[in-house]
Amino acid sequence: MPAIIYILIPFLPLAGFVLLGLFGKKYFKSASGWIGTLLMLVSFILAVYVAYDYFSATSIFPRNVPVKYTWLVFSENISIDMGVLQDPISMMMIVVVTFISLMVHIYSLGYMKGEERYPTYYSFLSLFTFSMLGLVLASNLFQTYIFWELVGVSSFLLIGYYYDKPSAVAAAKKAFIVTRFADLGFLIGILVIANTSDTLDYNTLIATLTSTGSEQASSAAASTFLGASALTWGTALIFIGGAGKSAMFPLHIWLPDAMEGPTPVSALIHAATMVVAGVYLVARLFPIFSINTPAVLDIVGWVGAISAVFAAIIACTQTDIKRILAYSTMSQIGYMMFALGVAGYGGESGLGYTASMFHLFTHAMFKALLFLGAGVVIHYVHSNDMKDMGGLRKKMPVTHITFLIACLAIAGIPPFAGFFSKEEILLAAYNGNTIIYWIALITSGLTAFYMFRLYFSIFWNKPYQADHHSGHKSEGGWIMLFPLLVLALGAAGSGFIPFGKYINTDGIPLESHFHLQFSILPVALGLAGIFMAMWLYKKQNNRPEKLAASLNGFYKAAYHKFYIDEIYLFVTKKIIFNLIGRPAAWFDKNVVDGLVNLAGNTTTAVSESIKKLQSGRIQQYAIYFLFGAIGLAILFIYIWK
Amino acid sequence: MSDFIILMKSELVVTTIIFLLLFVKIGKGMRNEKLLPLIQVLLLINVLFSFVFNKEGSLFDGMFSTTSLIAFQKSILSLAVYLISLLCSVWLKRSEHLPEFFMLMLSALLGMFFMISSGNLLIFYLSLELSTIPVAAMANFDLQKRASSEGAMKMILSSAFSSGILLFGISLIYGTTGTILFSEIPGQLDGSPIQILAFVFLFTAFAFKLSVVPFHLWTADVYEGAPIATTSFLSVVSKGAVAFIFITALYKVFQPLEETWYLMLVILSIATMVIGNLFALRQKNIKRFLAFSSIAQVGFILVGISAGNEIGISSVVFFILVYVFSNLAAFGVADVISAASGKESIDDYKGLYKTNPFLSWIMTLALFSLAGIPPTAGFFGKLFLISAGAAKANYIYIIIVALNMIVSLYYYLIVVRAIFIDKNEQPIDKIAISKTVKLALIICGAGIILLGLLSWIYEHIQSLTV
Amino acid sequence: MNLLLIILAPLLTALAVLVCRNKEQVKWTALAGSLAQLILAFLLYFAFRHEKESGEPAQMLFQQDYALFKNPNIHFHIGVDGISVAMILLTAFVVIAGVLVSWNIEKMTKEFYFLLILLALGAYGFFISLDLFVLFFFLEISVIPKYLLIGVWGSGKKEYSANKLALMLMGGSALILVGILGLYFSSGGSFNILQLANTNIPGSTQNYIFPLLFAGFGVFTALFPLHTWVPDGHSSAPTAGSMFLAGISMKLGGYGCLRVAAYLLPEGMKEYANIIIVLSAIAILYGAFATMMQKDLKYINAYSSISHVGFSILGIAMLTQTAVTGAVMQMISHGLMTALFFAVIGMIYDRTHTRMVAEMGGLMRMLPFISTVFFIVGLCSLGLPGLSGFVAEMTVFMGSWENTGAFYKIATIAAAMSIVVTAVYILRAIGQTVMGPVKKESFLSLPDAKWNEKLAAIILLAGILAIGVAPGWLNDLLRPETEQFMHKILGVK
Amino acid sequence: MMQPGLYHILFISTALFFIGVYGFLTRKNLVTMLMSIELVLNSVNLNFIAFNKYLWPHKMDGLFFTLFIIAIAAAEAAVAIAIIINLYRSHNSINVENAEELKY
Repeated sequence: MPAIIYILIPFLPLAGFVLLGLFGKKYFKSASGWIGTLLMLVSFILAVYVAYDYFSATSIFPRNVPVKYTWLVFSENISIDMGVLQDPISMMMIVVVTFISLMVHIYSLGYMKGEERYPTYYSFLSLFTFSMLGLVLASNLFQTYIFWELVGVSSFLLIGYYYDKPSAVAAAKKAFIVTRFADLGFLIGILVIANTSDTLDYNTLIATLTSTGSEQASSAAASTFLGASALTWGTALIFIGGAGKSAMFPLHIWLPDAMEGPTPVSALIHAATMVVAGVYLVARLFPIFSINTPAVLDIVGWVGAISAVFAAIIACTQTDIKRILAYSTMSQIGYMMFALGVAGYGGESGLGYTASMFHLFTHAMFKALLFLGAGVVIHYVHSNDMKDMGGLRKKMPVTHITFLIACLAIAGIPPFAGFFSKEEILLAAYNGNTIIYWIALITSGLTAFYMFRLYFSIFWNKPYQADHHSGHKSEGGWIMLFPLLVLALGAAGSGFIPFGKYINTDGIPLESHFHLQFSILPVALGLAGIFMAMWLYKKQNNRPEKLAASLNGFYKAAYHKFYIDEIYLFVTKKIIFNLIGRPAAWFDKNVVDGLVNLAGNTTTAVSESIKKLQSGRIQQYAIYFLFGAIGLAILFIYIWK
Repeated sequence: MSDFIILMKSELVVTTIIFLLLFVKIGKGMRNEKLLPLIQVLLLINVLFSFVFNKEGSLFDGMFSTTSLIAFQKSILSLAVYLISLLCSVWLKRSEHLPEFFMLMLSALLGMFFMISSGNLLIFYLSLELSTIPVAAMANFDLQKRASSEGAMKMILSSAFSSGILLFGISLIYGTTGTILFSEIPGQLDGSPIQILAFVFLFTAFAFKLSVVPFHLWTADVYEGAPIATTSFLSVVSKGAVAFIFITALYKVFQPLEETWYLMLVILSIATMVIGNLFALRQKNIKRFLAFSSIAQVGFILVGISAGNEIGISSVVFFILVYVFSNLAAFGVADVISAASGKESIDDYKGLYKTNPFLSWIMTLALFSLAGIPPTAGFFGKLFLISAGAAKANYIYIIIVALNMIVSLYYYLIVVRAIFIDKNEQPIDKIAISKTVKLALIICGAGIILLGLLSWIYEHIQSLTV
Repeated sequence: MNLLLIILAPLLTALAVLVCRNKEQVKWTALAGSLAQLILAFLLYFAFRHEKESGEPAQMLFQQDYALFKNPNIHFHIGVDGISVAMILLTAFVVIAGVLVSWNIEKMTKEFYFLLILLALGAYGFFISLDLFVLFFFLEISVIPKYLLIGVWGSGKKEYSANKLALMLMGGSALILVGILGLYFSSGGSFNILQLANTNIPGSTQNYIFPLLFAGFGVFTALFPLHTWVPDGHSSAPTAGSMFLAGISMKLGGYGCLRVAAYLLPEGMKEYANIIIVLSAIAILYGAFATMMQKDLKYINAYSSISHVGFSILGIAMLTQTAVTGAVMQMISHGLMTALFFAVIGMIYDRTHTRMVAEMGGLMRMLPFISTVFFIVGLCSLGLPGLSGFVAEMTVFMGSWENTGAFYKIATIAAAMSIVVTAVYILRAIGQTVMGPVKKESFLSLPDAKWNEKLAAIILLAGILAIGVAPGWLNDLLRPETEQFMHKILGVK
Repeated sequence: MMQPGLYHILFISTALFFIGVYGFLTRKNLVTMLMSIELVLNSVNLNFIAFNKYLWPHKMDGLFFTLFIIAIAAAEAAVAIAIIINLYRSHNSINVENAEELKY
């Protein structure tokens, strides 16, 4: 296949960014949406074509690098080659990214219509898509980092799209800075890896490190720091980067705030694609994680599991629908993470890996659908708050149905997509780590509960009261509903894809098992959650308040997101600003500057104090003269003889 | 006889001019407007003449000697006098006793010529007096001003005091060596205490004329009191001449005491720079300011002298050449302003650039040259001095010297700041500058820029010192 | 190619500016002159590459040597290697941008441009000279322009800042002077860099001279704790002045640290490397934290410059080829970036008449072009890939990490931590100025950038992108030189 | 009777020198100060003559030096007196303490 096709996939969106960014405002203000969408469509078609070509060619899927360009040479060993890496997960990802992006592009044609900065919006979307595609196609750890950062900044731009809203600006900043903090870990991890393995190229990296005999592998294991091998540190630090991007506990605080961005953006970036980059990164380096540093993989598992349950609990108490979805995203990514964490390398033990990628795929579908559906609702009621909603099922039937499908999918009710991927994850956890399995099980019940809490609150509960200031009353036209329908199709049906055949740890196809007896428990828990939600929220009543009151302390803590934000605020404002920043500035103003000024002032003061020397009296001058002469004479006759 | 005429031609020319002026004075006299151009032409001839018919040799049993280096030094001094006559023409024209002023100045110049040519302590002493006493009279030339007479009084009394000490030193040298010939003294020096004492006394006379701390105290008062023409003569010509003979005295006559005078120079140069800088910092009067700045400059000259070799000589000669242009430019501007507006305070210079850009640029160039900032010649001059001094690898000394450059930059910047930056409600009015003054200022400005960049000038000086 | 052209172009421009009659003439002459410099710089780059590709083995190309003085042995000796070529390119970019953004200077236009171009002349001369004395001459030549530019056309406490800057730089020069003289005498009388590089100076002597030279150049490049002229100087200077100061002048110091101190005194460099690493790591973090507390845009950029320049010092002191390459890249990158930063700040200030972050807000609405540029340059500052800062910083990190030993790793990590702090202060600045609600009614009618400002910004952005997107050319230019450096410093042949 | 030797004369001349210096430093009248300088010069003259006579009887440099010193001293005094007279015109005093305006 000609290289240009691979290149075109990310570069078409880039072209869209440049074109719309530079000229959009002046020349095609209203057409910019269509231009962006069209470019995206071509990119999507190419991506599907490439992926199809790859998966259909053979039954064993090699790692190819069809495109390569030496970007920067650091030293003899380490050079940064920009390239395209072709392997099952990257092929799967480009389809997901281009597909969701295309859906969001189409959806935004309706949703963002009439916005003042419409071309800018599309150019940012294109920039994001470009960066995300670059990230997934990266053939080099450093290239991943480059696009990792670009994804971060696109996310910043899109969260801060409503730049005159202080809350949006704050959220954008928070998202960027928190992920940046995590990226510091990623960066140092790269340095460690580069130094120990002499390469950053994924192919060679994995090959040299995982082959037990290689010089690099043994040296990496040998050099230790604080009791852990260099490679352990490297992968752990890289995981910090991944955890930041994927909003894992405790680096998750930016994700709920990121919902300040336009809803389609949340669907694309903060649900389906960017936030799973951390999972993708771990999956990308999975052989190293699992063969060389299993300890780090354990950490990955635990962080994922904790995040999953932690977010689920918070999600049960929130009232902003986008925030609920954000916490649910965090929880679901936790699933993907711990699925990787409990997986092993090769054969059946690699089920977690397959499951994780599978869940990533299905999650992209139903979570994007949820967000877009929520977007329609918000568009309709002009509010994010659950309390302003209710009884909308009659007003917006299409949204209602698609939203329901998505909720069923995420709750893991068969035969929707989420059921299959979640079953695999649970199975992998059951085989790998029992405690994580139980956590996952509880979380799955909670998931069903809070999703249906959301569903019932929006579409049932109290009857909808149209308030005066909401203008047009429609679901937003087919341009917005079309993506919902397509995605609903995906959410309903994508579970039947035989993922294990394509994506596995060691290239040997995994058969998907279906154990009926194993599925009973999770599905039952899911149904229980749904009924619980129904009981509490289907009709307006005071049961939720009672329940909240009975859980008093815990409810309050969960409602305040367990005060994590406050802790961060305390650390940054009180500790970093007051104890480091302010003293540094003070030190500079007073000590460093002061020393220079002191030197100046001393000179002036001395100059002032010795002015009496020049008294104007000639006889005194003569005395100095005489003493000078005699002094010199004494000095040289007696002392320096 | 012909030897006598050729070897002493500079002295003879100056003497001739003095006599010419005397005749003018005795005769019915001329108006200043006519006389001044005539004098300027004569001085120009003197400058031009000093470059030709140079021959090396000595007269009167080595009492008087001249070399091409000495001839060059005399050219520098003549040039400086010529420039002074141009720069101060406004003030000079107004002077009641123009011929006398020039007679005195030229007598002093004559004294300096003899001084740098002298090969004998007697001639040295005589010429030193000849170059000092008329200057004291010149200092008093603003007859009506209290400050002028006070300055002149301080100058004559302290120089008399200094020559008393000098003579006492000479008498001891004579007593211990039995000779006053420069060529014979070195062989008789044995470094006994009495000789060291004599040397120190002799040294103080040079130090006094050069205004080395602590023998400098008269300088500022005299500079401030005297008319600017005198001040610039004192600061440039007289200092230059003494520096030249100082080098001869140290390098040739007191060569056996090199260790002593090297240390002495190190100590005194540091003291001079520091004290000069510290005092210059807080001056308000431009003349007084330049006085202290020139004291600090002397500190640098001493650094060059401390080298004790040909490089030291050439760097000092070159620096003095540069110094002539820089200092005269500064004094010239000060004189133009003082003559036109009577203002001599640095505060009055505020906002000068708005009204007098030409004067401002010349002043700035001069000050930066004094501070040793490129592309001015002062940069090269100072650098050569310092690198000459550094040859003895006394780095602590060189660091102290270099640090002093910072302080000196600070106070030069005070003036620059007043000129360019500070605001002033009533700046000095636009001053009409006469053509001669402008010419002189342009010569100075060109000299400041070109002397360093045209490397053959320094090369030439070096070829003279070998 | 005749290297004299590189200094003749600015010299002639400066003289031409002096004879101009009115402001328009002055401006266009200056622009034409700086354009000529830019073209010459490009010509030099291509000529250099051509020579190198045709296998020219000499370390310095296009050499010319005129004897100036015999004793001291001073030659007007010029020549370039890849590093100098890169620096000259940087200078040309900053100069033309500086000329463009000063288009509206009303006060003493002629003098302003004259001094500006004189400053550029100093930088060009500095980068091409191979004789320490000539190098020092060109380094010092900029003292007058710097002082006057800040003093006359500056703002705020300009007298104080101008004084402090001039005196501190003079202090630096004094140390450099002593160092150069030390080199001269301990090498038996040579100022020639190429000769000195081949002279064996005893290690103990090197240990005396090195700190003098490094600290001296360190003042110029704002090495902690000698940086205190930077915040005041930059903030008081007029826009083009700040651009030149931070974009070019600070690079003179870095270049000097590398070319003179480290290259000629390898033993000294190795002796003091650890101290310098500690100082620069402090500078990076301390500068970043101090920036966080600033409220004035110019102070923000000034302190961030201290932090960023720390990377180039760190790179030099790390003594690996990659790190040194990164150090030079950082100089170039920071030069372009900070010049653009100051240019944009100037544009904003011209319109809003305030530089206080808290008083602005929502500028994106009225000034989309300026705000976008501000945003991009902010991103460059915080090291976003695709822009020059990232490439340079990463190269430094990569190179630093090559050293074995916990000390180096910790220093690198400390330096790397600044990328987070940088993000914090840059985003704070952007968030409060470009974004957020509009705070003043009067701001709503502000006009966006004019052609000259746009052109200036685009020129500098082009440089930033050229390095950020395709750093290969710069890397290829620098690596052979740094390799040679490392051979010399580490003594491997 | 004892012949006065070199040291006797040197003692006198040194004493004279310091008396002159002391006078210069302490007298307030400018003319008196000038006279004190004359004392210093005379002490030098004594030195020269003595050295010439006792140590270097064949070299007449000392003697000539003395003659010149006397002449120069006269010239110096003439100029100094002129300046002092001028000072008196403007200050109406020849007290040194009244001429201390130029300072610091």
